[in-house]
Amino acid sequence: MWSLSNIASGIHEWLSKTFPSTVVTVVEMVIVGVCVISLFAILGLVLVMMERKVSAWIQIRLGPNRVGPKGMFQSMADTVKLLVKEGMTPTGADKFLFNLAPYIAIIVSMLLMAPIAFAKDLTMWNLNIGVLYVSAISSVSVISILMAGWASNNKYSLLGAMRSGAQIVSYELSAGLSILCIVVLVGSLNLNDIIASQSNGWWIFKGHIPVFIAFIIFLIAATAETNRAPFDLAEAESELTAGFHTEYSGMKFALFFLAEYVNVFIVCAIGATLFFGGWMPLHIGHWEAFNHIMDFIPSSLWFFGKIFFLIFLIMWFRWTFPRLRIDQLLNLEWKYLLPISMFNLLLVTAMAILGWYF
Amino acid sequence: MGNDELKIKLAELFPKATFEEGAEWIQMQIEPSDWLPMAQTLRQDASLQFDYLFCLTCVDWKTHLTMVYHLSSTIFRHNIVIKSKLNRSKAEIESVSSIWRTAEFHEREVYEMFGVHFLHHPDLRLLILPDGWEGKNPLLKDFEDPINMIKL
Amino acid sequence: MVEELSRTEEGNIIINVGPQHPATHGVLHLVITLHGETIQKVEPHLGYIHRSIEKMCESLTYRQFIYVTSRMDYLSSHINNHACALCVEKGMQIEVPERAQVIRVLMDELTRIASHELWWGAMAMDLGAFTPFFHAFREREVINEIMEDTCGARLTMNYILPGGVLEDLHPSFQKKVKDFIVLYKRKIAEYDEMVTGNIIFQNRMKNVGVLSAADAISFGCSGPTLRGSGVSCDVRKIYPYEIYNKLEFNEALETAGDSFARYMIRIREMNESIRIIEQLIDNIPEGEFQAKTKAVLKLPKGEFYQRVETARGEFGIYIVSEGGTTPYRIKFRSPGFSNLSALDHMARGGKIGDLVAMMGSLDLVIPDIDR
Amino acid sequence: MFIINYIKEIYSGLKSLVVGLRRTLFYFTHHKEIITEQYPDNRATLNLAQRFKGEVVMPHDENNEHRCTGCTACELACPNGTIKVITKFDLTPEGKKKKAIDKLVYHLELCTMCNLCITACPSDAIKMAQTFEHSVYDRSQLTKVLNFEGSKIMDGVE
Repeated sequence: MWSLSNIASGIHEWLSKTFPSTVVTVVEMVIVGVCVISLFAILGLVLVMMERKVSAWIQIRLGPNRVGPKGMFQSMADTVKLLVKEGMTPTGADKFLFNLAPYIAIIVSMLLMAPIAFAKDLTMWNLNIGVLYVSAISSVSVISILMAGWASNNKYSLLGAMRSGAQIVSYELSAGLSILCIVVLVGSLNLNDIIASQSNGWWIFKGHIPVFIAFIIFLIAATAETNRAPFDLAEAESELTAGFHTEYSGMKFALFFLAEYVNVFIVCAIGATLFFGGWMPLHIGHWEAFNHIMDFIPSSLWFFGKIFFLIFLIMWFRWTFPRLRIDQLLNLEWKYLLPISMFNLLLVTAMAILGWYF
Repeated sequence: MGNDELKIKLAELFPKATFEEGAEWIQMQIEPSDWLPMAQTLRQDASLQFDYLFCLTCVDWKTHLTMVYHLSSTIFRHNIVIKSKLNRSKAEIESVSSIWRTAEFHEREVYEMFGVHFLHHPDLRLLILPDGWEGKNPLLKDFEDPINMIKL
Repeated sequence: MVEELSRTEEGNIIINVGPQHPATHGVLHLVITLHGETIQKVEPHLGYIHRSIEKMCESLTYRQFIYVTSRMDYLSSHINNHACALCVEKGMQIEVPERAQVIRVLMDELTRIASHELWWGAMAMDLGAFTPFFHAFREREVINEIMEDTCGARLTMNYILPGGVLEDLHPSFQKKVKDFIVLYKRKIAEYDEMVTGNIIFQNRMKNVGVLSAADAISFGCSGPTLRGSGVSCDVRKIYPYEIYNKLEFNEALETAGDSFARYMIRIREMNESIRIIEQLIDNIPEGEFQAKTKAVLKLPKGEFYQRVETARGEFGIYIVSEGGTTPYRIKFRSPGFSNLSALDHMARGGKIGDLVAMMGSLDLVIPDIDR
Repeated sequence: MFIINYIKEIYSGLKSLVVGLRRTLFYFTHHKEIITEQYPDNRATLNLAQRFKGEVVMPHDENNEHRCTGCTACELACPNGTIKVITKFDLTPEGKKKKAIDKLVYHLELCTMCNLCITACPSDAIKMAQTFEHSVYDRSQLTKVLNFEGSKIMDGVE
C-alpha cells in the first residue's frame, strides 16, 4: 500500500545505493530540515488563517475575505507585509540578545518537532524518552521570552517577560503531572509506544474519569504554556500593550508570532498523541469490521484531524474568556491544578496497578 | 431643610456672610480669609452636612475674580452656592482639598486656568496645560492667543 | 521619560500608561509607580484633547453652544445637549411642550443604553475578552439606526434646540424602538452568559478598586461610581427634570463599592432604561414638538445651574449671564473629571491588571474629562 | 467541609465557563448571525436615512434657479463660520437694485452638521443632502460654492 513510510524507505534505499553513507546522512538531514521548515511555513499560514476565521465567526464577523478566493491568501499577504517591514532595534537595547531571542523561540519549537510521530512509521527521531524530551525542551522557550523582555529595554516588555517566566515555570508542573498519568498507564516514555498502546481504543476513552481530568488539566496547562488567552499575560494587550514583543517589528516579530502558533501546534500534537491515540484510527474494542473501515483513512489525516480539533479548542477558549490576573493565574496553578493533578496521578497509578482500564 | 430654614441657620452660623437673592439656590458671599473654617463647619455641622462638592470654578469679572463653590448634601439633599471675591493681582484662597478630596483636581484646574493660588494645596501643579506653560491663564478674559484662537 | 527619572529610590519603577495605550480608550496619560506588579501611585496627566470648550462657548450664542457640548462626552452627547437646553430654558422660562419632553426623555434613555452597550463591550475587551465588543456593537447599531432615522446623525445627534427638539419623530420610530426592546431582552441574557457569570470575569472584578461610600462622596464621584458604593445619587430621582418624576423606575444601587458593583449597576441601569422606554413609547402625547422661541435668545442677568444624569454620572452646566446673547462664563461639571480623581485612591495596592479593570468600570471618556 | 466547598467552587467555576463556551459555539456555527456589511461593495443597496445630515446643498430647479435671497441668516446662525455669503447687486427689470448672492461659500471641513443654518433659512434655500463620502486629497476641495454657475433666484422668493 502507498504510504509515507514506503516513500521514505524508498528514498533511503536509492540514496544508499548511489552515495557513500556519510553523504546519505547529510542529504537525509537536509531533506528533513527542508521538510520541517516548509511544514513551519505552511503551519504558520494555515493556523493564522484558522485563528482569524474562528475569531471572526465567533465575533459575528466575516473575517478575511478579500485576498484570493474566500480570503485564503490573506495570511500570505500578511507574510509579505511582515517581510518587507523594517526590523527596528530600539536604541538602548541589548542588540545581541534582542536579535537572538526570536531565533531561540523558533529553534525551540523546531526541536520540539523531532519526536512527534506524524503518521504511521513517520517520526523524525524515534526517541525512547520522547515525553521527557518534549517537556524538557518546551521549558527552554521561556528563555527566549525572558531574553526578549530584558533586551528590549522597555518596562512593558520586562513586566511581560517576568510574568511569563513565573507562568511557564509553574504550569510546567501540572502539564508534566498530567503527562505522567499516561506514562504510568503505558509504562513507556516513547511516543511511538504510547501510540501503539492505544490500538484498541484511545486513552481518553479507556482511562475513565482520571484520564479525562488529566486531559482537562493538560489542556489548561498547555494553553498557559503557549501564552494563549486566557493566560496571555505575557502579551496582555490591554495592560502591557504587547508585553515581551512590544519593541519587535517586521520579521523578528513574525518569528515570535510563528513560534507561538507552532508551539500551539506542538502541544496539541502531544495532547493528541497522549490522549487521542496519535495517528491511531478510532478503534473500538473488538468491532473488527468497524476498526477495519477506520484503518482505510490515512493515519496522517487522523493525526492532523485530532490536532486541529485540539487547536480549535484552544482558539475557542481564547475568543471566549477574559484574561486572568497574575496572582489568580498562580493561584489557579498552585491551589487548584497542582493538588488535583497530584491526586489524579495517585488515582491513575492505583488504576494502572489494579488494571482497571480496558 | 427648605431654603428659608437653611438660610436662617446659615445666617446664624456665619454672621459675616452676605446673601444674594433671586437665584435657585442660596448664594452666600464670603471673605476669602474666612473660607477654611467656614468650610469645615459646613462639612461637619450635624444639620448641614455639605459633604458633596459638585462644582468648583472661578469667574473672571475683569475687575476681580470670583470663586464659586457648589455644595450639596447627600443626606439632606440641600444645595448652596458659596462665592468669594478674590483680588485679581494676588488671587489667593485656602484650599479645601483636605475637606472635599475632589477639590484637589478642581483646584488644580482653576489654578492653571485662572491663576488662583490655593494655599496649603498638597500638589498644586499644572494638570491640563502642558508642562512649562508660560503666559497668561487661558480662561481669563484678557487672554489672547493669536495662533490657536479663531475669532468668528 | 529620561532614564534617571524612571526609577525611584525605593526601587520602584515608573511607567507611562498612555497617552496611547489600549486600556485608556483615548488620550489619557497615567504615570504609575510600580513596585513589582503592585501599584504605588497613579498620577493622571490630562490635557491631550483639551479644546477649552468653556472659552469657546463664551463667543457662541445660546443656540449655537449646545452643539459644541456634543463633543465632550460623545457617548451621551444627547444628554449633554439636553442639559444645556434645560439650563437655557430655565433661564428664559420657556415652557417646553409635553411631546418634546417625552421625545427628549426617550432619546436620553436610548443614548444611555447605547453608551452602556459600548462600555460593556469595552469593559470586557479591557479584561481580555474580545468577543463581547462585537456583540455589544450589534445592539448599539440598532439604536444608532433609530437615532439616524429621527435625528439624522448617529453619534453627535444635534437634535435639541432650546424650547424643544429639531424635528418630529420619524414615522418608523415607535415600531423600531419596539423591535429593539424585543431584541434587547433576548440578547441581555447572552451578556450574562458570556461575561457577567464568567468566573474569571467575576474574580477580576470583585474586590477590585473598592471605594467606600464616604470616599466616593468626598471625591465627588457620581453616577454608577457613587451608586456602586451604596449612595443614592440619581439626578433623575433626586432633582427630577422633564417628566422623570412621572415615570416609574428604580435607581440601581449596590453596596460593595468594587468594580463588579459598578458593572452590575450599569447592566441594571440598561434594564431600567428599557422600562422607561416601555412606559413612554406607546404614550407619546400629540402636539407641538417645539415651543415658539424668539429668533435671538437672551438669558437674563444671573447665574443658572442645571444638572442631569448622563451615562457616566452627574453632568452639570453653570451659566453666568450678563444679559447678552452669549454667555459670560460657562462651566461644565463633567462626571468623568471627578470620577478620575478617585482613581489614585482606588488603585493603590492593586495590580496592573486591576488598574485596567478599574478604569473600565469608571467608564472614562477622555474628551469629557479634558473638555 | 473544606473539600466539599473546594469541589463546589470548581464545579460552579467550570459551569460558568462552559456556559460561555456554549454561547460562542452557537455563534461559531450560526453564520446567519453575521452582521458584517461589506461597505464599498453594497453601495447599490445602501439605504441611508432620509434625514441623514451629510452636507449642506442648495437645490436648483431645471431652469438653474435657487431660492436663496442672500439674507445671511445661515451665516449668522452657524457656530463655526462654515458659511460665507458673498452678495452682489442685481438690476431688476424695473431698473431697481436688488440684493442677490454672488457666491454662497460652504466650508465642509468646518461643518458639524448641526442643522442650524437649515432651520434659520427663511426661504428654504438650503437643505441637508445624504451624501457621506466626503474624503478628498486636498483640503481646499472641501470648500464648495453652493450656488451653480450662472444661477438666478427663483421668481417670487423674497
